[in-house]
Amino acid sequence: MSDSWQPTIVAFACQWCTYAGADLAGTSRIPYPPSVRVIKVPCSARVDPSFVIRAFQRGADGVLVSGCHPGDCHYMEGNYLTRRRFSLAKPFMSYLGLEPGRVRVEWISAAEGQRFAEIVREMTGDIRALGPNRKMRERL
Amino acid sequence: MRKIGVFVCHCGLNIAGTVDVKRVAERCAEIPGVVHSEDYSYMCSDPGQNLIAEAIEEKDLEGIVVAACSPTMHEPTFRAAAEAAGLNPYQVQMANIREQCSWVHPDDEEEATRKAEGIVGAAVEKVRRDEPLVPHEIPITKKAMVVGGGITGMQAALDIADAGYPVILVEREATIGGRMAQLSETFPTLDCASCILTPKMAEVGRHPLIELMAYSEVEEVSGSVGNFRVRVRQKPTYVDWDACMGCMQCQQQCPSEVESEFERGLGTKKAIGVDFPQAIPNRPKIDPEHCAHLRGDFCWLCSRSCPVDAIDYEQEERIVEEEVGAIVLSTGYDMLPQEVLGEYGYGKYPDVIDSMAFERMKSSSGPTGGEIRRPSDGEIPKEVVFIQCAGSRDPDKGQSYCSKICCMYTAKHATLYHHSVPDGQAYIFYTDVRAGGKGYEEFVQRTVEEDNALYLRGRVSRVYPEGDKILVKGVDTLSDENVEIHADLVVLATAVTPRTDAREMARIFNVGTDEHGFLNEAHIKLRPVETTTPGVYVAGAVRGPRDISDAAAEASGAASKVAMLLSREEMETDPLIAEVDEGDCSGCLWCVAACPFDAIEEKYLTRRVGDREVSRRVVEVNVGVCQGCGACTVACRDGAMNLKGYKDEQILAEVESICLIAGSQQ
Amino acid sequence: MKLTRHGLHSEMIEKIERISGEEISKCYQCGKCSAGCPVAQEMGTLPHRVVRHLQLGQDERAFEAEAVWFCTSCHTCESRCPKGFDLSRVMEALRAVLLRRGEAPVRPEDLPAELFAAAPQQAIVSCYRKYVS
Amino acid sequence: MKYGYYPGCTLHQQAEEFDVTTRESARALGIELEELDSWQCCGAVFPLATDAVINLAAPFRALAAAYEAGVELVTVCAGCLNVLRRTNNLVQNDDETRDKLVDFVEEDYAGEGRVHHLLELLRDEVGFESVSERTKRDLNGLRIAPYYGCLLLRPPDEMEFDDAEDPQILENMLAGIGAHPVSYPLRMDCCGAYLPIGELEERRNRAAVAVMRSASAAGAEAIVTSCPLCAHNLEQCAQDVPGAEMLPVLYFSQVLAYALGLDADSCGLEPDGLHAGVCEKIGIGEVK
Repeated sequence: MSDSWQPTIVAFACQWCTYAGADLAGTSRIPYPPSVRVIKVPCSARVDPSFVIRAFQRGADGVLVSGCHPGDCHYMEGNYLTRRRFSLAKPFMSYLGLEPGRVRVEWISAAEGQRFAEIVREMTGDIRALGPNRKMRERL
Repeated sequence: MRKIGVFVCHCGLNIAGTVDVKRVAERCAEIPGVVHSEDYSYMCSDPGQNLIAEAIEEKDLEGIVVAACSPTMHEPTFRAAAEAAGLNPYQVQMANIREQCSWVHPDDEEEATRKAEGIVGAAVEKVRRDEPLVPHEIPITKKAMVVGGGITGMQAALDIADAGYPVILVEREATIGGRMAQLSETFPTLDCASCILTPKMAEVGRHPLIELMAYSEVEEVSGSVGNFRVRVRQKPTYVDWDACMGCMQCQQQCPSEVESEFERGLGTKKAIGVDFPQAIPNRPKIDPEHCAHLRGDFCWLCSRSCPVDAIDYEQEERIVEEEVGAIVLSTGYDMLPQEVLGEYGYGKYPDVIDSMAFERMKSSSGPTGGEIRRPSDGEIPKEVVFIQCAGSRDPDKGQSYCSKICCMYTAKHATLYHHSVPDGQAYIFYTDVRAGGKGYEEFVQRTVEEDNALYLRGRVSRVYPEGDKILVKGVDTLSDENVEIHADLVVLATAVTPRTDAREMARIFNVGTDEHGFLNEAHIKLRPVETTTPGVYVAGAVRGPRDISDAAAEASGAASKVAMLLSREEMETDPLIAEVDEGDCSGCLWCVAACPFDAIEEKYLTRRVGDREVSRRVVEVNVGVCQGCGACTVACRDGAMNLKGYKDEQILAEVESICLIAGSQQ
Repeated sequence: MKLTRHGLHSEMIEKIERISGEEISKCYQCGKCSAGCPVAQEMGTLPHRVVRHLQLGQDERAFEAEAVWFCTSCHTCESRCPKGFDLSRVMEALRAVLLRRGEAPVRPEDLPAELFAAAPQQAIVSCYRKYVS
Repeated sequence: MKYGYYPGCTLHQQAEEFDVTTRESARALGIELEELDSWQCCGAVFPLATDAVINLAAPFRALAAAYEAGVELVTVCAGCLNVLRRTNNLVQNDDETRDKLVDFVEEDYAGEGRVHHLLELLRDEVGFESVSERTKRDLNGLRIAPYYGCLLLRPPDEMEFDDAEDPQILENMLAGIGAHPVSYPLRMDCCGAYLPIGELEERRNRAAVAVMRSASAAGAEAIVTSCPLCAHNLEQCAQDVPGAEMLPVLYFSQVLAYALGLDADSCGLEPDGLHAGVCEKIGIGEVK
């Protein structure tokens, strides 16, 4: 794969921390690859693992699920639920034959614009190395 | 198919400098259902908003997407504009093509434009599935509860009551007053604590809108903002307070004298009576642990001495249920048991006391009548060592934080000591003097310059008796010399800690705590007296160490929040909350376990099948409590639970749109 | 004293942190270690000051301090330190560096034999441990 | 119950009375001590440098050998206890160090064993009351200053021997055998002994002198300790402390064994020498 190939990364971002962190990357003008599309959710606990599978079925190359740091959840314990759910979901994805590097669950606070940009950069690089998602993509 | 409008903002060159906004508007016009698509230089300006309003009215739009900045900036603006034009405000979506697109991809116009198309496309798919929503209106119980009757709780209760709303003030002890009632004078003005506290206590006692529930504790809270139901346990005082007139004959007659916690071990109290003479309510209680009668001995002295026959040895606790619209938590703080710092010998050597004991000693109504005397022999101490940070800034054995108030009260103690014993010397071991506050630094300077206290920059490592003195081994890091002082009295500036049962209380009121057990505010900077549970407020040292001035300010802050809430007849709640389809719900209750707010309750549906009734369990979302996090939606195995505004089909449509547009762009 | 960022984060400071397993920046100089040190009067430089030299990147000043050799590893400082900073380990690391450079203040083999004759084994072994390894 | 006994080198040389009275006390109290076959010196000082793994080899070997033999270790030397217990903690908690030691010593050991001080066994297993019941001699209220020093108590979170700022184990033992434990402030202070032999000698005694004076001022008639290094250092005070303030220094096991019935000579008590005052007070020779 050439460096010019732009993977598609669907990012589920909680509106209190990560979405605001992504906004901060913007207001701080921290550039990152245009691979990521953010879907705003109230809490990372709103992210159903089936959303992730659907994204891969429809051709996404990577998925990021991101919320507040453990202990900082606006809803007190939502991100603990996320952590538990995705600790199970990730092995399940590998079981389906998906490379583990395509899914990441990260805690990014509203103050971590730099970190949001870095994670997008990292993921984009990792996924470029893996190439497009062909395994789960449905022939449409 | 719903008619959708798309409005792409240039934001001057902020967006248009990178994203080809015309192309985005053109592409969006091709999406099925999009009947209007245009771009404009500043959508948030009046002309921009007018464009939107006109399009809504002319084309009967049933949903609009504003592709501009982050929703945190202008979502309220565009929702209001849409509502004015007759569109439900919840059928407005923002597509964030500034913070999350043009500003972060400045060097690649083509990619930025493609990404913008994807972002707007997803928003179109989402808004197409947005239902018109109406905020719920729930009636409000116009009454508040304040838990904790120290200076913070009293101030909050008085402010709320003065605003015209009834208040129930719940206090765990038999009297209000809290920690401040134990203090002698207050910094930085040296006002006598009782002189400013007791009038306030009396005001609370006689305020027609304040109902005082002393010697009571909250057991359980249910309901939600506007309508809480609170179970309060009234502990038995063994005195009929309604009959009692407060003559305290009983206290005088009682033969059981025990160490008084209020006097910090320096004085005694009777097994029946009040902690201090100005107690409000001015009613005695029996301490069952020390009452001879209740311990089975032959003693009726209090009962016999009572002129109104108010002593009731058989009294039992009562549970009272109250309904209130808002709750203020102001239960204050505890103090670190100084025994954890074994090197200072607190508890072993009588002349090593803590700061609260010093307050009692200096208090004119205290055990020494306001004179500073060594506990061991009653002599007036001529060399007094104050040790600050006794357990504060000590993550190893004490508390990691700075207790904030000790620098000031220690300066106050040294000043008061100098006033009482002019030929005595006060030594203060400190780590850093933190005197940020109005008049505080000046007070500390006066303590040094006029009241002759010697500040020594360093800590004390060990304290032990030598002869009839106490040897204090410390250091002065400014001169780099170890210091030994043969002191007559050592005063430890005790770390402030959360109440030992703070976590239990946090659980009852569904409020978060920090790592130490102090209650968490909703936002440490901008929402300091709110909590993440609507209708529950926090003020004072329950949040962390603070002095009287700060506590009083927070109390008034919390009171104003309560008054704001109670001033409304009904309360609007955010409609973006969970919703259950009873037909699909199997009653498995997984959602109940997932909900962090206890907002989901089970209920039973009954219907007649033939001639018998069939009952089926389902769940119900309490609209006043649900905060709209969506954890339940994911937990639901039946697909019966959904989050309005973030329904499964909406998020899946966003996912599909993103992937589809990205795929077509490859 | 001239401070530079290179001096503050020198390799030597990193080495001392590595050998001791303690983070020098953890200490906030309250002085409780010095206040309780049973041999403070012999140390010349008080223990908290040795740490301060390291915080300022002045490792040679720390190495010169007699305190490094007078520390008895009694752990009184650590047991009372509000930050749980183990100063004994830092002192041992300083000694280790000096010993590895061959700069011991005492060579046990030069000591008079009668000293050893009178001392218990524990003292002799300790002596070698302190000045040799 | 049977334990593996780790005397340590000093008890086999200068401090023989410590060794003899420990064995006799244990025997009298029904604790079977069997000396480990081929123990080596523990190294006397627990290494504090994180890269000094080699100094842990000897204590590791002793610990592994005891575990192999199926016994828990008992020692009375404060230095040995300190080194063995801390080495055991390290082996339990630090995988990297453990792996290095396993490679080096070629013994597979992961810190499963335990190390006891005899006093801990008396407190936790035998019980001081039971010790008290088995005493055969009256110590006649001999005023004894218990001296802990550093190695038994610190670092407190590793040694878990007793409250580091207010230990009571020696006091309780002494009270149990009819002595009068004297409280004095410097009982947990360092005697300065790890300023060992060398040119610093003239200054090192000051810490020990302070301890001796503190005990003496509290009215003690003797000091007891569990550390040969402390004992040596305190005895060195004789040159700097006036005779009246200089107290005889005994191992705790000497008074314990004596109270349990062992004769004065075997206990290393010298009625005509250093311990004349003590012996007079406790009336050497009379067995109940």
